[in-house]
This record gives sequence, C-alpha cells and structure tokens, in this order.
Amino acid sequence: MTLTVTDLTVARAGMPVLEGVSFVVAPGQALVLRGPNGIGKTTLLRTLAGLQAPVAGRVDGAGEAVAYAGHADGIKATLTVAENLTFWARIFGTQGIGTALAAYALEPLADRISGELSAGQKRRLGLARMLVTGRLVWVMDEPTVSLDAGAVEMFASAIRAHLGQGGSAVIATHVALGLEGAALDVSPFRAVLPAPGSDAFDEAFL
Amino acid sequence: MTLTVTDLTVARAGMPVLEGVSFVVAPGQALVLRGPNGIGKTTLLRTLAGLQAPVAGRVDGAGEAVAYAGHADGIKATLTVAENLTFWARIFGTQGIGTALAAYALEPLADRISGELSAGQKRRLGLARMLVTGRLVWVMDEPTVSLDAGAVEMFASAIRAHLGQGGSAVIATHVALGLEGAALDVSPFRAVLPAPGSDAFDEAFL
Amino acid sequence: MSLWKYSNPSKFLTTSERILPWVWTLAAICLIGGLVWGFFFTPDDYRMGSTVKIFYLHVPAALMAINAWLMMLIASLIWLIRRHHVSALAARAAAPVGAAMTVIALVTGAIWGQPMWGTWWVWDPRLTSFLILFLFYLGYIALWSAIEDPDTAADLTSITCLVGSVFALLSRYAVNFWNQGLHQGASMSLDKEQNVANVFWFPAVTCIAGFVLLFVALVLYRTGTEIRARRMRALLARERAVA
Amino acid sequence: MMPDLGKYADTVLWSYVAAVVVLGAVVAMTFWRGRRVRAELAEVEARVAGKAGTNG
Amino acid sequence: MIALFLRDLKLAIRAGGGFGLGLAFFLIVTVLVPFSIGPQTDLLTRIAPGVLWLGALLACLLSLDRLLALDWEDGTLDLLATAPIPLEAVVTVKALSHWVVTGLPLVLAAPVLGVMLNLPLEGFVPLVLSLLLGTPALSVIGTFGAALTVGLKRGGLLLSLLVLPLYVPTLIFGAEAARRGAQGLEAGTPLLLVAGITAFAAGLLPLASAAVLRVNLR
Amino acid sequence: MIALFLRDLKLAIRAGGGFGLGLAFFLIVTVLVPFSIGPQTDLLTRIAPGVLWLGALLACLLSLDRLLALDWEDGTLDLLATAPIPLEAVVTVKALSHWVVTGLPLVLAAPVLGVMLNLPLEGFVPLVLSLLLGTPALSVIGTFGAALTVGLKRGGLLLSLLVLPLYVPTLIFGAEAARRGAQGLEAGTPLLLVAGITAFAAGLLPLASAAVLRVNLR
Ligand code: HEM
Ligand SMILES: Nc1ncnc2c1ncn2[C@@H]1O[C@H](COP(=O)(O)OP(=O)(O)OP(=O)(O)O)[C@@H](O)[C@H]1O
Ligand SMILES: Nc1ncnc2c1ncn2[C@@H]1O[C@H](COP(=O)(O)OP(=O)(O)OP(=O)(O)O)[C@@H](O)[C@H]1O
Ligand SMILES: [Mg+2]
Ligand SMILES: [Mg+2]
Repeated sequence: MTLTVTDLTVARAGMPVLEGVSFVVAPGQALVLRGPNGIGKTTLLRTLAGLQAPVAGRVDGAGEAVAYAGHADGIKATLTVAENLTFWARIFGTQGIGTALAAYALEPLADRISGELSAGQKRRLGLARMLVTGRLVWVMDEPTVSLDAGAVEMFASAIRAHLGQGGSAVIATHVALGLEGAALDVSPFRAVLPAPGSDAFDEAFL
Repeated sequence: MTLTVTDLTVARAGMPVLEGVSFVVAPGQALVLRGPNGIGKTTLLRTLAGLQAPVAGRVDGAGEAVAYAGHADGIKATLTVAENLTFWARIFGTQGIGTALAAYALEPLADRISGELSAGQKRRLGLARMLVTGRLVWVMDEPTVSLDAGAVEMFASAIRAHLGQGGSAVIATHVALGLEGAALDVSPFRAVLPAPGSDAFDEAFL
Repeated sequence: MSLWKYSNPSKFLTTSERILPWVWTLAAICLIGGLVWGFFFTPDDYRMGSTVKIFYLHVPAALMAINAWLMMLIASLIWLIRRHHVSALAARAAAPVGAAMTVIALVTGAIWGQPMWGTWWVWDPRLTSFLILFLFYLGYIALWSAIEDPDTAADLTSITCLVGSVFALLSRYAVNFWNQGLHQGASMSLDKEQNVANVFWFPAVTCIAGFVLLFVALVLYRTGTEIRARRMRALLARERAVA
Repeated sequence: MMPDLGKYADTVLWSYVAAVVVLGAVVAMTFWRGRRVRAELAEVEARVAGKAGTNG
Repeated sequence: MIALFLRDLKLAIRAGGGFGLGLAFFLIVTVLVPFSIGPQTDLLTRIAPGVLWLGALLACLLSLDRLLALDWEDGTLDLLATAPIPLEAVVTVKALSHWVVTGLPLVLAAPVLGVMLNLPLEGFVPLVLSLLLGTPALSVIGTFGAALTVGLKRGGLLLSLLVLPLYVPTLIFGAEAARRGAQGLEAGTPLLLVAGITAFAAGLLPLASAAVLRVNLR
Repeated sequence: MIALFLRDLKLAIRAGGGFGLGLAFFLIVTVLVPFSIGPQTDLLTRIAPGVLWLGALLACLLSLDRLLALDWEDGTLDLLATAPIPLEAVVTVKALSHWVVTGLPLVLAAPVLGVMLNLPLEGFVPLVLSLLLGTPALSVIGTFGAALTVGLKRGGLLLSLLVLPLYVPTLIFGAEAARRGAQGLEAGTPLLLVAGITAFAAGLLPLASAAVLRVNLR
C-alpha cells in the first residue's frame, strides 16, 4: 500500500497551516517529518489519519490502512498493560499481544495497572499498541517523547521490522530516531495567507 | 541557597524506588539526572519539590526556594498565554512577564488562547512559567519534550542565565540539553528490598 | 505502651489467631442462646404481641451499628496520630460489618413497623438518622475500595470518618428538630425496671453480648485478612520491582 | 415446640430470616475472602522465597 | 464491538464501582426529598412516582459527562475513530454499556426506594415497567449529548443543559405512566409512548451522535 | 490569593459561562418537577420551598466534580502546592469562588423560580435568606469532597455519595426555614442554625480539605 500525498493543504481551526505538501511513501519506507514547533506537523498527521478532512489536495492509500499514534496514548489507567493491548487487538481484529509485549520489553509489566507506570513506560505501551493494529501505514506524532536510549532503540527496531514486512511509516519528530530513511522538512510549506481584499475573501472570510 | 540531598530514600506507592541518593547543588550549578525509564527520577524530583515526604534521609535548602515543573504544565486552556503567565507571577508575588515571554519567544503568541497552541508551544509556555516564579532552585522533569532545536537552545540559554544569577537547577532528562554541568545517573541507587521473611514485615508488611 | 505492641502486624496475627476460636465460640453461644431463649421461652408483650421478639435482633443490631462507627472513629484517630497500620486496617475491616448491622436494624425495624405503625417506613428521626449512617458507611467503604495506594486510602478514609462523625451528629440533631417521630424512646437505660420487664431484659442482654462478640470476632478475623492482603500486595510489588 | 406467634407470625419470622440471612452473608463473605487471601499469600510467599533462594 | 462493550463494563467495575454509584446517587436523591419537602406521608405518597422518575433521570444525567470524556482525554476516541469499527457502532455500544451500568440498576432499585416514599402497592409494577422502557432512551439521548460536548472543558453543565430538554418527552410519558399506575388507573397508553420514544431514539440518534463525534474529533 | 480568586472567576466566565450553567441546571430541575409530579397547583405550592432547596443543592453538587479536578489534571495543583500560599488558603479561595460562581446566582434566581412553583408571597424572603446563609456551607463542604476524590478517575459519583450525607443538616435546616416561612410561621431558629452550620463549616473544614489534598498530591 503506497501512501501518496498530492498537493495537500491542511488547516487547524479554519486557518490553513501547511500548503502544497506532496510526498510518496512506498511499502518498506519510512518518512520522517521535521519542522519547528507550531508549523503544522500534528495537523498534517491527523489529516493523513483521516481524523480531519484536507482543505485541498488528496491523500491516497491511507484510509483503512492507517494506524495513528498521537500525543496521547489511549491508555486506560485502570486496566493492566495486557488488558489495554488485548482490547486494541480485539478492536482491530488481530490476535496475540505477545510480539507487541516483547518488542517493547513489556512482559515484566504485563500485569501492572497502567496508571502506575512511569512516563516512559506508558509511552512504550502506547507504541506497542501500533503492533497489535495489524495496519500497514503507521502515522506517529513524536513517538519517542519520554523514552530512554534503550527504549528508543526498541522503537527503531520495531519500525525496521515493520518496514521489513512491507509496512510504511510517517513519523513527526524533533529528535534523532536512529532510523535511516527519507526526511522531509515541512517548513517550506507554511501556508501563505492570501492578501486581504483578494478574491479569497469570498471563500473563507479572509 | 545550596541544595543538599543526604542519603535520601524515595518511595512511590509505598515501595522504595531509589535509596541512598546524595548530592549537592551549589548556586550557579545545574545537575542533570539520568537513568532509564521507571527508575524513579520523577519520584525523586517530586520529593525535592516537597510534594511527597522522603522515606529516609534529608533534603536541605529546598522548601520555599523550589520551583517545580513536572510532566504537566499547569496551563489553563481557556486563558491566553499572557494571562497564564501573569497568574503565576501574581501567585509567586513577582512582577512582569516580559522577560519570560522574551526568553521563549512567546511575544507573538502572547494573546493566543493557550488551548490553541501546538505541543511545543505549550511546553515553551510551561517553561516560561519558571522564570516568573522568582525561585532560585528549579526542579524540572523532562523539560525539552516536544521542543524543536531552536526552543531547546532557548531553554539552555534560560538555564544559563538563571545559573548566572546565582540560581541552580536539577533537571531529569533522556536527551542532550546542550548544557555543561554535572550529570548524575541514578541507576546505581535503585532500591534493594529487604529479603522476605526478615523483620521488616513488622514495619511495613514486607 | 505495652498495648501498642499489638499494633505490630505479625504480633497481631499470632495473638488474634490464638484468641479467635474462643471469641467465635463465645459469640455463637451467646447469640444462639439468647435468640433461642428470646424466641422460644419468653411471653408475648401485652401491647405488641409476639412482635416483641424482634426486639432481640433489632436492638442489638442498632447498638452495634453505632458502636461499629465509634470503633472506626477511634481506630482512625489512632492511625492519624500514631500511624499504626493495623489500626487503619481494623477500621477498614469493621466498616462492612457495621454496614450489615445497620441493614439488620433497618430491615427488622421496617418489618416491625408494618404491624405497629401500618407502614414499612416513616421519616422518623431515629430511622432517618440510621439511614444517614448507612449512607456514611457506603461512602466510607466506596472510598476505601476506590483508592489504590493503601496508605493514601487510610489517610483519606480516616479524615472522612472524622468529618463524617461530626456531620452525623449534626444530622442527628437536625432530624430531631425536623420531626418528632413515632419511635420508642430509649428503654435500655439503667433504670431498666421502669421500662422492660426482666423476662425480656435477660435474653436481650445475652443477645447484645452475642452481637458484640460476633462483631469482635469478625473484626479480628477481617483485620487479619486485610493484613495478609497488604502483605501480599507488598510482596507482589517487590517481586515486580526486582524483576 | 414452636411458640404461638399469633397474627404476627409472618412479621416475626421474616425479621428473623432477614437478620440471619444478612449475618450469614457477612460471615460467609468474611471467611470466603479470608481463605482466599490466606491461600494466595501462601502461594506468593512460597514463590518469592523460592526466588530468593535461587538468587542466593 | 463486543470487546468495547466488555471493556466498558470492566472499566465501570474496576473504577471503584461504576455500577454502585449511579445507584447510590438515585438512592440519595430519593432520601433527600423528604428532608427538603418534609416528612408528611400523604404528601410523599402523592409525589413518589414523579420523584422516582426525576431521580432516575438525574442519576443518568450525572453519569453522562464521563461517558465519552474519559475516552476523549486519553486519546482513545482518536484511535477508535481510525479503527475498523464504524463510529455509529461505537456510540451504540457506549450507550448500551451506559444503560447496563446505570439504567438497569436504577430499574432494579426503584421498588425499594418506592417503599421509602410510601408508593402505593399497585404502583410498583407500572413504575418498574415505565423505567425499564424509558431508561434506554435516556442513555441513547445522553450519548448524543456527550458526543456533542466531548471536547469542551467544563462540558458537564452544558451537557445537562443540552440534554435535559431532550429528556422531557421521556420524562413526561414515563412519569405519567408511573403516576397513573400509582392511582390505580390504566397506564397502557403512556407506556406505549415511552416504548415508542425509546425505539425511535435507539434507531436514529446513534447516527447523529456519530456525526457530531466526527465533527468534534476534527 | 486574590489572583487565584480572580483567575477562577475568569475561567468560569471564559469557559462558556460557568455562571450561567449552574443556574440553568437549577432552572431545568425546577421546570422538570411539574412534568414529573403533575401540574396540580396546590401540590406544587406545598412542595415549592423544598424543591427549590433541593434544586439548589443538586446544582451545587453537579458543579463540584470540576472544582479541583481541572486544576489537578493539568498540574496546576502540584504547582500551587509548591507556591508561597498555604494550601488552606487555596481551598478556601476555591470554595469562595465556587460559591460566587454557583451559589450566589442560585440565591438570586430562586425568587423567579418560586413564582413558577406558586410559592406564597410571604415565603420569598425566608427562602432567599435561607439560601443565602446555607449555600456557602454547600460550597465549603463540597470543596472537601472534591479534595477527597480529586485523584480518582470517575470520582464524580463517588464525590456525590460522600458529599450528600454531609449536606443533610444544611438541607434540613434550610428547607425547614423556607417551609416555615412559606406557611407564615416563624423561621428564625432554623435560619440561625443554618448560619451556625455555615460558620462552623467555613471555620473548620478548610483544614480537613487541605489535609486530604496534601495526601492526594503525594
Ligand atoms: C427501619 C426502622 C427502624 C430503625 C432504623 C430503628 C432504629 C432503632 C435504634 C437505633 C434503636 C436503638 C436505640 C437505643 O437503644 O437507644 C432502636 C431501638 C428500639 N426500636 Fe427501633 N427502629 C426501627 C423501627 C422500629 C419499629 C417499627 C419498632 C416497633 C414498633 C421499633 C422498636 C424499637 C424498640 C422497642 C427499641 C428498644 C428501645 C430502646 O432501647 O430505645 N423500632 N430502634
Ligand atoms: N485548537 C487549535 N485552535 C487553533 N489553532 C491551533 C489549535 N491547535 C493548534 N493550533 C495552531 O495550529 C498550528 C499548527 O499546530 P500543530 O499542532 O500542527 O503544530 P506541530 O507542528 O505539531 O507543532 P509541535 O512540534 O509543537 O507539536 C500552530 O501554529 C498552532 O498554534
Ligand atoms: N502511581 C503509581 N503507583 C505505583 N507505582 C508507580 C506509580 N507511578 C509510578 N510508579 C512506579 O514507580 C517507579 C518510578 O517511577 P518514576 O515515574 O519516578 O520513573 P521515572 O524515572 O520518572 O521514569 P520515566 O523516565 O519513564 O519518566 C516506576 O517503576 C513506576 O512503574
Ligand atoms: Mg505536534
Ligand atoms: Mg518521569
């Protein structure tokens, strides 16, 4: 499943933030998105995941193939680590959380209540969730926040394994991930607002 | 104000996590805490900030001198950036948020509703809060999460300025901060629990 | 001073284990003895007929419902002041028993009320304040079970028990002010001759003793269970930490 | 044997039944939980002790 | 979907008794009524069916604001929206588990509380029936309200404000059925109407809930 | 402390009308009562003071769960605990701003709603007075409940369960005063008692609230 983004414009709260973004991520490839705070990476990723509609342009090959991991992890504090993962596995209709637990060294924590994990342990659980989705296109927003060096390495191996199985990934980050692969700085796509008084006013009150 | 930690044992949910931690941070010094996920950095910092009591050992020179910045930023989504900062300034009895805004390049955002900031912009606001506390000892938990390279540089300069004015800082982090200064890996202090069946049961059910 | 050594968990376990069989036996004797005595071998009251037999359940349960709360209050104070874990756990262990006693008093009272007052329930001050007491029990138990960390739970429930006691007293006066009820006045006062004939009095005292002993036995046993549960929690946490 | 309870037989018997049921339930739950916790603790203690032994 | 349902039940039990608490609120509202109205039995008998319905409604209402909010805050809703389950099914399951956790216990508890308010004997069956038929509508409508306000801080009271008018028809017919029953009158028509509202709400509202949820997730 | 107070007010206004919403809930409860009880005027007149007190109490109660929870979630409480203000002052200010935002509007709105429920003319003054004296106690007690349950997920209903029995004395005296007033009787004693409870609660409970908050922050 090749993810193709063509001339995409994305908006946050009605204001376009990125304009004319295009890229292709083929199976087996990862794309790292970079760019300063507030440029619109999160907005772009949410659009890829289908959580919001593009203002212009197209996203192809995403839809049902995408699994999204945002700033929040979707972890229930009162369920155990294993219960959280099993839940998501059942929701996505896959089986077995063993590999996911193993990939992030979560076995010793499997029966812990998730609310009692440290920040990094929680994040590892959030990342392990991606493995039980069985989806091919991973869209991830700053995945390595709070992770120690060892866990960042686990993340890199998990991504490599995923790519090896024909998956692909789009990852927004500010730090080094230890991943080879293309990087795209989105700063040049910052939306330029039309001059006031131009015809655009008719369209969007600007 | 010199922060002196002597033979400190800290516990989370009744279980000791770090034992026998000692260090001294003199004015003008910064100490970077390192260690893998879940070792107990957050717990140690909360103890320094006085949010929880030590199990054993002493913390001197903290108390009313400490300003704490945890994983959460204490930002009200419905107030503007300037209002949030002004509130904290008044709570800590200091005046003027100008320098704080400047230090993290928040002037253009000053009148934005904080809920509409991106992850990194929010974090910058959280860090700017430290500048309006007027406190000498900064205790910070993973401050550079979500920050881009430029903002990390702002953070480093803010810390350097703070140290230059006789302040000190204890910072837990997993990434490079661009700061010179001592680092302490807390892994060797992981608490060793008493053997089961020992008399410790009398004390705390162990 | 010497009393405090029983607040040591293991000491408490061994001691309670030793005396518990006796307490259970005594409780059973008093309870069964008193109830059988009251049920089979006492005459009917001239006004209340055979319903007077409910007395042997209703009054002891009502007394224990209040005394259990009092015991929890004292245990909570001990925990807050001297931080003896066993005392916090004893308060926790007593709460469901006290709630059950309240339920018995309410239910037997309600059943009694049907023939006496012609209704299951009236908003009489004593009945009402028991209902409020029951709500306090529920809140207290719910709070214990809602908090993960045992020491935090002990602190919070102890303070709740304290504040609750003050407000329970306040409500008691409020309800009295609000409504003069149908319910009997205190007849178990010291000048018993005046109120209750000896035929009813002796089995009633036996039943009260039985309820008290049963309460003691239950609380001792349940405190032991709580101590073990806490030890197990600590051991599991420690096992995880080592892993 | 059974005393004559007159017209209040239902009332008296029901209150005895109710009280005995509630008391019985409390006692049963107490023992049930007590037994279970005791067994679990024994198991955990054995396991932890075993581990401590192998670890030295 | 079954996984979601089971998880919601598990969460309800785990979090210190989601089951018990809606119930407890119902109990307490009912208990507070005599405190505020006064203890006269005849008065209480007259208002009993209405008070019980109102109490059930408020107990439902109070538990609404966390129906979706918790899943929103920790990002679960984002993830569910990208999962291979239609959002319509998600909100239906949410409403169903809300009913099982809140509505059903209320139905079962109502007779006991009826005793405390001196509800006449012949009023019990119509009361329980009307609640049984009506509370599912409360859960479904409530889910719509929760979906509408999910992203808002302090959504709780806004939610009540939005949902309460929607509850009015159910309340009117339900309380009417219970009241007629308590007076020994025939209660078939209002019961049928309540059933109708429930069927209608359960059939159509999930579409609206899913739609507003999608908007809120944007 | 003044800063905290002003900020809380600002937040209440900003978040889409914290002022309006407690009020709206009060209004809607009062409006729902005729729907559930039935429209007989004599009946409504008799229960009017009680219903108004109950409505005010529930409106207070409903707004409690966010009194501290929002500040807890975003870390503000952690930071306030390390700020140079004693926690006792923080909870007092919180209770005060809760009263200004919720209790005070209820007091002002009660007469209007009294008209809708056919409250007799002589009942208005005692009603307003009793609410004015009683609602601060509701806020203070509620703050204690909120501090107690602040760290718990789904604390909302547990909070109600814990707080409602604590509300009983205030409710009884307050409603009694309003009822006596409406019947043209002397209402001085219950009013004094309400005032006493408020003074007592405001004097001592903040200590308990600060203590439990400290435990919860640990
Ligand atoms: C749900 C209903 C009832 C509750 C909660 C209740 C509560 C209590 C309480 C708390 C006591 C102990 C008071 C004390 O010893 O100072 C008590 C005692 C007593 N109750 Fe009830 N009661 C209820 C209904 C009834 C009814 C219907 C009757 C009979 C007509 C009754 C008859 C008595 C008698 C004779 C005593 C012993 C007198 C005394 O020591 O005060 N109760 N009840
Ligand atoms: N709810 C909102 N309402 C209005 N504007 C918003 C909202 N959320 C974000 N924005 C603005 O939209 C722009 C893009 O935000 P986005 O979160 O996509 O940035 P980002 O690239 O992910 O930044 P970061 O690296 O800090 O996470 C920012 O300028 C931000 O201020
Ligand atoms: N609420 C809790 N109850 C019980 N245990 C907890 C709780 N919170 C954290 N822990 C445990 O306490 C230990 C220390 O956690 P802490 O948050 O201090 O770690 P940390 O060093 O800050 O980790 P990270 O780098 O991931 O943030 C961890 O093993 C964690 O699992
Ligand atoms: Mg972002
Ligand atoms: Mg941490």
